[in-house]
Amino acid sequence: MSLDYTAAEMMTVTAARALANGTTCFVGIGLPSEAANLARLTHAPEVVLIYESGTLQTKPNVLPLSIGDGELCETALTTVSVPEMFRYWLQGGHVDVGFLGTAQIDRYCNLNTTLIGDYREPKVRLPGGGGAPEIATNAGEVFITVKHSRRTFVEAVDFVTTVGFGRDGRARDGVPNIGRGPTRVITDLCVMKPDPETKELVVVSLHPGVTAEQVQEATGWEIRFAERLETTPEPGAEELNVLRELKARTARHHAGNETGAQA
Amino acid sequence: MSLDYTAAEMMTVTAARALANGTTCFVGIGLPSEAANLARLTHAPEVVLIYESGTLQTKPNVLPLSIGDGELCETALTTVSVPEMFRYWLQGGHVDVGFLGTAQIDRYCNLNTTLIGDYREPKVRLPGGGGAPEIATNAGEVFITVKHSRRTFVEAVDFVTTVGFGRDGRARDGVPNIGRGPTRVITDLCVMKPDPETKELVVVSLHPGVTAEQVQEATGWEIRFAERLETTPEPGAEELNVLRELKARTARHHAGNETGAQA
Amino acid sequence: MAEFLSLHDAVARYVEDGATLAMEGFTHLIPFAAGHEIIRQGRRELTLIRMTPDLIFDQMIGAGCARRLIFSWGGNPGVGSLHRLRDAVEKGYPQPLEIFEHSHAAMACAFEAGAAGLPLAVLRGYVGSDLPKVNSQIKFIECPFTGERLAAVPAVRPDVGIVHAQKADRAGNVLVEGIIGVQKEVVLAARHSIVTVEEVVDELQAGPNACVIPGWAIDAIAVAEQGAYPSYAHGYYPRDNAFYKAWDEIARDREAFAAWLEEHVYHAGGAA
Amino acid sequence: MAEFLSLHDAVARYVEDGATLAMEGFTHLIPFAAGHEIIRQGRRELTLIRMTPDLIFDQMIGAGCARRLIFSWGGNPGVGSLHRLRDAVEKGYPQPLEIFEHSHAAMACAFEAGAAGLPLAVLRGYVGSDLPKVNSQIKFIECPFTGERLAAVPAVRPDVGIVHAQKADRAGNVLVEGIIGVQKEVVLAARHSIVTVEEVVDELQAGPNACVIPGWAIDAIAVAEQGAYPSYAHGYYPRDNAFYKAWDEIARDREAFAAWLEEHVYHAGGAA
Repeated sequence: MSLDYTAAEMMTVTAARALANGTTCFVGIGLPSEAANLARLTHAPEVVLIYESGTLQTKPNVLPLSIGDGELCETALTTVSVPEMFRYWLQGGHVDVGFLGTAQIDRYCNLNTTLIGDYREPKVRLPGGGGAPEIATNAGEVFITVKHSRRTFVEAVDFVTTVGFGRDGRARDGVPNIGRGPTRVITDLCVMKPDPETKELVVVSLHPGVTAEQVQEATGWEIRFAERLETTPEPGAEELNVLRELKARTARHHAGNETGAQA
Repeated sequence: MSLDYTAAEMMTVTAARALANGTTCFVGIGLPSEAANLARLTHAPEVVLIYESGTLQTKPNVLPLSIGDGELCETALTTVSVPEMFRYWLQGGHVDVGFLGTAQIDRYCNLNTTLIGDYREPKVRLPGGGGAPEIATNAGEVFITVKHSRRTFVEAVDFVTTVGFGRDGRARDGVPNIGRGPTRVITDLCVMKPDPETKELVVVSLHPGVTAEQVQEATGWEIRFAERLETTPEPGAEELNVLRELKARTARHHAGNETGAQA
Repeated sequence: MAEFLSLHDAVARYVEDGATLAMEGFTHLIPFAAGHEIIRQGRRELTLIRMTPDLIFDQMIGAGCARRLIFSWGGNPGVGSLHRLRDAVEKGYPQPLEIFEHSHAAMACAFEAGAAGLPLAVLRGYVGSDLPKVNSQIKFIECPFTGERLAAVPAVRPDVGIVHAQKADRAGNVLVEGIIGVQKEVVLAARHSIVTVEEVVDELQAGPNACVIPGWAIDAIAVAEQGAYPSYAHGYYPRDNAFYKAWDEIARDREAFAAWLEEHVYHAGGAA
Repeated sequence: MAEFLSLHDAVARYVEDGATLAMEGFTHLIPFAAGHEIIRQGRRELTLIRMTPDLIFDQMIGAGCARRLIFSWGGNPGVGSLHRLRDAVEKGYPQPLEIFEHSHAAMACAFEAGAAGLPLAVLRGYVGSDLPKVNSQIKFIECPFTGERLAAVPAVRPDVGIVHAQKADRAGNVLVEGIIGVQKEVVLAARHSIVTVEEVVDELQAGPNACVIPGWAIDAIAVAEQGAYPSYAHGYYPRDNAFYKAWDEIARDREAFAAWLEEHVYHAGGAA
């Protein structure tokens, strides 16, 4: 008997399941943070979460609103400076998985979080790279989680903020001392993995009830599907409970200090 | 009426007096450490002492035997890592004076603490550079204190571990972002300063009772004397008291933990 | 040697029109009080440097203080865009803003190199990214030992560095605790530094390896209670997340922003 | 993930003949117990790396473990020479020792760069020094922004890194406190790391920014009480200065050294 869950919950649970217990994960804010903490609170109690604010092995009780929330420091094993975080922990090779979101992604997993339009005359200016450009190359591998839409999954990103495999899929070839790059993309519709040879994204698993047509409809290029297309396993009851409690706790917490008086 | 003091005490007191109150001083072990702490305990209570072990603004009650004695950390404002010490504090430009000893010194204040003889076939192997090569170039200026003898004051150092002004006195010319280099050398016989033009060491002050002949006798090259040769002021009673108490305290302390049983 | 000054006097003495100014605090301990004081004193043509511009630079840019921005992530964390920043970049309002855009790793390394007195930082960075195409400050060097191609960026060595911290002792030594970001680096890399603190205490009560910045490495210390509000100060007060959310509405509209600035900055005297 | 092993097993598993081995502790927390265990296990042809070789490397060199030494200050602090080191360099006894000699600044930067995963460290160093003439590892690069000539040295990235620390918790997280030297850097720069600790505790009770090395960045933890003796452990025991002085006599004579080694290392079982 199937449980009741939303597409967003399906995405988060699937993304969480991708993180194996014991993995060291450099966590991006938003969807990745939600998934990584769900993993920690369910099947992966020993997952090590690192945020770019310098908080090592943090166990937030509520989801942080920003990358540097007090909760992250208070529940961390220790907190180091930001240069140390990027130099020793990320570039030093101690991160297994970088977990990222994005605003745009193309078939070679290149990510754009910089802008829509032209750099000097942007239509929309986005926040920029932050930690992502080096997370993507210095972590052992990269998971990406993002909602599936034509606005996000585009034929060509307007700007390569963060490399996947480059415009031609070959950007990592022969570059020494970098990670494997993106190994899976988890959306609210499906799971994709890069083709081992061409590095082009291939849909390997459709979420229950989702059709290939829906995925193609939400993707800005002619997307490939694996020959043996699987159905993503559904969320379990405990996963959904833990996720919903986490989100409720988070909402209460962030509402709790909404004094806002001084504004 | 003259006080009773030794030549070693004269040297230490004179070296101590060179350190102005409020100066930030990167301290070498041995004679420099003795002088710097005497300064702190007499005319320069606000002198900031830094040791290469990472101890910032330390106020040891007894003289350390090594550069990393526990006493240095326990009395420090804070203790940083050794890379931070050399990168942020020394190379970052926060040190006014580097205070060094040496095994050999030549007329251009080049220092040798590496070896006597040839590098590949040494007659005597000395400890090596330690912090000195970069203290000498990254501190605002350098004071040197060492006992005067022909063995130490040599025509040509066997090895330039630490640059003064180079073999020709011109090594600092045109080199950007480095300090002024040695500005005074204090021995048990006299005080020397580099000639502002040629950078050759010139005796500017003889300690009471010392003759120019004695200095020349203890120097391995024909040393220059200033036209207006001064007599170094004698130690004061308080300086001698503080120095002797410091040394007695130090001797008691280091004897105190001479258990040695496990050896 | 740190001098205790009022925030007004510290800013007046060290922050000049046209200065290069780094104001740090990684989400935590953002020096808002100092930013507001700079707005009140009407500083212009500043080159602003911050990894995450955050509301503080949105406000300063909106108020017309800035000509140039060096940054690595320009959003309102957890909320969305920085509308005053976008308005300046996209529409040139209230004046055009030239941007030099980096990744966090590169900027963190640039601060580290600045503190270390070096002219450049070297990192394994920007592989495959378009950022080097649009930021002339990003170059590449070859390792003389391995031949590896590595990124190089200029060290950050600002005219003035401003950070906020929890407390100073009476000698001007400062303790920063919690998320320490690049606070120490900014103070050490800057030609002149101002540290605002929540309070001055007799004893810092810091552990042996705590992040303590000695007073002799700081130019001015100014007490600014709640000086990081609406960001937070570990051990003192939490982040006002509601204000961060409310900011979206305020900053989206030029007039709403102007009204906010009038009421909460220009007419707020020396308070945050 | 840190595994708790006996010191014997940790050394047996990770330290192989011919390995590159960094053993750090800047005067403080020198991993003597581990050094003695390596001597007992008869390791040979090691490349030893330490800023200050100190007695620990004097002993290991004298015992014939080493073929190469990378260092920056090779004396007995406050006492004089390291006679076993000198005997190896000057007379080739018990076997020739190749040396790569640096300054402290360069080695500290090389450890930092190793921890940072870089192939090289860049510093403003070796200006006017003869060291670059005798150490082929020292090169110079030109800053692409300023044209300044800066020194470059290869990062230290040893096969094995060994340090001693005060305590570990049961998950293998380690607290280092006091003079922290390059302890964290060695652990992070090494392919495999061994940390010996005075004790294992339930709670590290560390401050928010203390020097804590997470267990997942360490390979093996071995309890070695008094494991830094005759150096010291802040909060546990002081340095045995008398032993450092007595060492001069012992190490000066090959036979006295051999007798000492026999009694205090070979016949000392697993004890320090």
